[in-house]
Amino acid sequence: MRWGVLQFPGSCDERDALNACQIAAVALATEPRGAGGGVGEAPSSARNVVGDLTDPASSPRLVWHEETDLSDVDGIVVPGGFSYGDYLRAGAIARFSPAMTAVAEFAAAGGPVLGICNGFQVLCESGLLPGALLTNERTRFICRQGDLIVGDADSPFLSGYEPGQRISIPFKHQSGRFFAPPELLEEIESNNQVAFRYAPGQNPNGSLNDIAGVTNEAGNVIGLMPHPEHAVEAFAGSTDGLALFQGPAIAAAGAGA
Amino acid sequence: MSEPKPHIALGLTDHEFDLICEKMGREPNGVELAMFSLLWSEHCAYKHSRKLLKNLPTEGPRVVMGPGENAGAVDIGNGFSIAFKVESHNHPSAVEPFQGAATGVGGILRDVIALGARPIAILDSLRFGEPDTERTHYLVDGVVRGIGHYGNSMGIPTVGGEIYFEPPYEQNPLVNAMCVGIARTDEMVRAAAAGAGNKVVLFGSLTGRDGIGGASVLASAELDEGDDAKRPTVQIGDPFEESKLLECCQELLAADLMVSLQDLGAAGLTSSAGEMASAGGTGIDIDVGLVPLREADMEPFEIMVSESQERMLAVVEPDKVDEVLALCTKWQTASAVIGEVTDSATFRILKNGETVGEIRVDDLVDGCPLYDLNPEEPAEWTYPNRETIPANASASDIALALLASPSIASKRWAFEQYDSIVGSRTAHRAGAADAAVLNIPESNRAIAVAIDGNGRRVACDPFQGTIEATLECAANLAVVGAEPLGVTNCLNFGNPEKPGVAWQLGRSIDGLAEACRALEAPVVGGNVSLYNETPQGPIYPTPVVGMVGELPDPARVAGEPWKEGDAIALVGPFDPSLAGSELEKQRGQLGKGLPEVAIYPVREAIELVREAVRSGLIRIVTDVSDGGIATALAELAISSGIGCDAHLTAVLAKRDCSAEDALFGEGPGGFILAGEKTDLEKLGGQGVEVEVIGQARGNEVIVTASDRRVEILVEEAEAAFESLEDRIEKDQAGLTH
Amino acid sequence: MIQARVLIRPKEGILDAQGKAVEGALPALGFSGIEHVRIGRIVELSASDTDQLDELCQKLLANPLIEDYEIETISG
Amino acid sequence: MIQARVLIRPKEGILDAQGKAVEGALPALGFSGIEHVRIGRIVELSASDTDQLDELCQKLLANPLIEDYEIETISG
Ligand SMILES: Nc1ncnc2c1ncn2[C@@H]1O[C@H](COP(=O)(O)OP(=O)(O)O)[C@@H](O)[C@H]1O
Ligand SMILES: [Mg+2]
Repeated sequence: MRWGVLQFPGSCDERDALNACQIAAVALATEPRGAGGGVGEAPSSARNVVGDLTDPASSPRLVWHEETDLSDVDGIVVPGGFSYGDYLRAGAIARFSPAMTAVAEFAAAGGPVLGICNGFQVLCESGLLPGALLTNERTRFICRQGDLIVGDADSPFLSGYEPGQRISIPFKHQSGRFFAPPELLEEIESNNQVAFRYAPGQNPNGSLNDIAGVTNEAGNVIGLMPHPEHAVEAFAGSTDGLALFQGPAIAAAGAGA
Repeated sequence: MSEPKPHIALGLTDHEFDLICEKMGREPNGVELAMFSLLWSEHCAYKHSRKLLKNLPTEGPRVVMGPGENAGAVDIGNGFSIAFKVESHNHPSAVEPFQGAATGVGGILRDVIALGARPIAILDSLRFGEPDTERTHYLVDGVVRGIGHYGNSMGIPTVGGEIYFEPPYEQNPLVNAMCVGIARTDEMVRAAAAGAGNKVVLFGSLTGRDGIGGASVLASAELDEGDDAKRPTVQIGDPFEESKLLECCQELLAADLMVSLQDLGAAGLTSSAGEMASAGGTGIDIDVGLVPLREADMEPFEIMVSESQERMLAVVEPDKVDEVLALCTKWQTASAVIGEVTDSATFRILKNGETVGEIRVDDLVDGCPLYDLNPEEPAEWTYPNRETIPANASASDIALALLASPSIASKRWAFEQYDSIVGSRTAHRAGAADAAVLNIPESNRAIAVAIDGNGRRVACDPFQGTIEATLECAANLAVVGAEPLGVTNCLNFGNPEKPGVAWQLGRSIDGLAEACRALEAPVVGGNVSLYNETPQGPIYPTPVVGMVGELPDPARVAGEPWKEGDAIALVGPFDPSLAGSELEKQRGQLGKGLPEVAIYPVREAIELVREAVRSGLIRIVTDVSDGGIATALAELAISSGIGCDAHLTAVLAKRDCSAEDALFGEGPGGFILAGEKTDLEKLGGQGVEVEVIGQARGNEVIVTASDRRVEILVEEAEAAFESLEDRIEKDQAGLTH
Repeated sequence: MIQARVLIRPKEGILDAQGKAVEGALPALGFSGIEHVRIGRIVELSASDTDQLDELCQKLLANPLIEDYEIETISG
Repeated sequence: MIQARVLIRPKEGILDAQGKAVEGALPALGFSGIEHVRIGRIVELSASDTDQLDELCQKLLANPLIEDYEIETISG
């Protein structure tokens, strides 16, 4: 499957995300197990889903914020960074971009969409995910390696993980405090839309219920504040983020089998 | 009644003014005078330091660009180079710490971007007063947030740095930022303008009245007193604009659309256009009427000297101009053709076609007289002393006090406010002491970067102290297995017109030159910041040394915690002394002089450690620096949660030093290594001292030196080491952004 | 053209981290008797009509899940 | 207790990075005719007296070098 990674003015983790998509795909194509923290056998047919990575037509590509034709990609990453400088409110401006209108249609049609950090904020602002992200309780930017517990949301993105699995993923943000009004929070919890929680005692920002990431009701749209794209290469200290990028391919292969 | 002399108000001496008149054959008009006053300032002309800087070694086989360009660059193979430079933003940060630090980062990024490089890392070197005043708390909070704000928003990781707290920086903090970038060697752009008839394109932020400051004495009567507020001296950083500027520059470069590129820093258009013309041996015409403005009613001199941030200047062939402007539009950044390269050798300022100023490029850029200093060594220690540790404190109490000392204590609270991983290159985030490692898959290797300086020790002895800072930087690289490729530096000193400061500056540069020669590490760039003085006196002389090194394998760097039972060794010709040490400071006993450094034996130890790390034999290393051996051991114990039992008897015997020297003494050339005893012993017999001094074990840090013994719980040590955050945070509201 | 001022505040009941930080800093700086600090944003602008302004607030300037807004028109 | 409201804005002539970015983005978002966007902060608080408010603004809430502030007291 081919990923498109959105690029807004002010995005800054978009190349990292592109890199992660590529590494995850290569790992899936060459290793039988979901690499790094992934559990269970990746169905061998996942190799076909990944496609030929030497072919530019199947390697991940950047999607400029003014683009509206997403027909050549099978999944979207809305990356981290500071789109439009995070001025006004993180993610508030980027969500109006033409590309985001196309992403909304893509998501409505069931396409897999992953929002990381600023991308999570954009997806919340645009209503594709429930909730909002507020300034960290301590008002400071914080960058630190931490542990997440995988939730029991039913999402293709989580098919490389086990519910309850503990994974090491760095986080870095200034506005990552997940918030939803009580009824909405209740709904998110009872629909099993929590994708990740901060491990006990590690909530860095005051997020309600330690929520680090959520999915939409259908499960095809997911967003999280921590940065799985920075946990895909051994030299960086963890490869636990790989499985997230492999999830949709694993799920598609499983469904097709 | 005395006539107001504008040139005096602008910082030019009568002699300099006369020289200008002589060169021009007439008196300069207001626009010209404003331009001269800036380019003939210390900041741009280096009039008190340039002669001294000539002593620095600047050549080496890996040097691609040396001093004179926007940043230096070294070759890292496979067609790629690493560009880097350190720069100060001290005075702006003293006035407005958040914006001062933020624009300091923005400025040094642009110097690296101007080479056609993509910045891949930032380091910061900060100095404040003791952290027990409201002012210091305010400065620390604002500066750390400001650096984080700019780097984080730009998506450039801040991977390392250092923070020291010493009384002489109370009113005059130091904010030095270093940027490291990567470029394809054959695509790097120089700043020299070339080709008469080529167009000059200004792009990025709109030009406003930022930073006009002193030049406002030239304002015509149209703006009276009350309008002073319209000339903000504080520059505001806009990292969002710079992020667009960076991507735009990278695309312009990839499409090969520029002849040359230059950032706008201090002295704005005047310096960037003037220096472009000077470097290219050309003339240049700039029409201020074509400059996109933030405020409509700006006067020509204001436009020429404005220091509005986030702007770049490019020279472009006429048939490529449309493509350049289109790319700027794509990146939502303002752009305009504002002039032309000429073959006239003059810098002509026009306003809507009419000449409003005309200066020969050489007179403006190279005409400033260079001064000789009048150095004189002060007879005594000229800085204040204060006692914070009682003379009779036990060794354990001293160890805890040193760990809690603001300059030694953990700076995690600061570095965690920096995005250290964006860019997916960071293999090793710098902790307090050693180097950061960045993966460079482009050339199939990694680089290590470090920044070091210890003003207190340089104050004790500018020559030895600067050698030590340079060696420490190299030692930090060795700890991650890296070999120095090039050096950058920022010389932060007081008023060079004072003999004592002049002496410090000269001796310090001599020390830098000597150490760099010995390490075969050329100086490829740097910055000088003088006049760091307040009525309370000058700062400590503070040369800050930045180094870039290379290593073969980013996965093979030391920095692991030790395990129960690991043997511990002291390696190197370390000869500890309390002179200039943290303990002497805390006892209020600082004075002149440091022991002489034997550079070559230190270099051998550095090489031994580097090879041991590279070969994979040793994975636990740190260099001995502030606070001496006891502090280094305690820090290793804290990071692993396991204590140690070490005996410094051999150190005492061989080096003829006191028990306190052995425990807490400082100096270059010492490393603590840990691992299998047999592995450590393999390092012996190569001409470098290797002594096993103890073992990692238990929950206590025990270090014995004859009758003095440090005996503290690891958790006590940790509490002391982590205590700075609480001391510094309490009155900060963080409303800066 | 109308000149408007939009005040955007964190919704009641939501922890206002910045407001809390300011409150926390007050004693150390010697201020007493100051309470209930809430920090929001003020956006001043000129718009062609009020309908447009309302839409702008709802869609862009404020996030209704976490913020309330109030429009004050200064001149018409 | 007095209810006060402090409006803090970037000084005239000082770059308002936020306002500029929002204004610049509006046309592409489908909003036209919106101009002169300036973005600042609003701080609302209760104080036991008004005497210390000015000092509070200078020292903590605003940076007088780059921001102007305006104190409005709502009730006494
Ligand atoms: N201490 C120093 N050591 C070596 N080179 C220096 C030093 N100070 C300044 N330089 C060099 O002098 C040139 C001018 O410096 P500077 O005015 O800071 O440049 P810019 O205007 O591009 O920021 C640069 O090439 C810089 O590297
Ligand atoms: Mg420059």
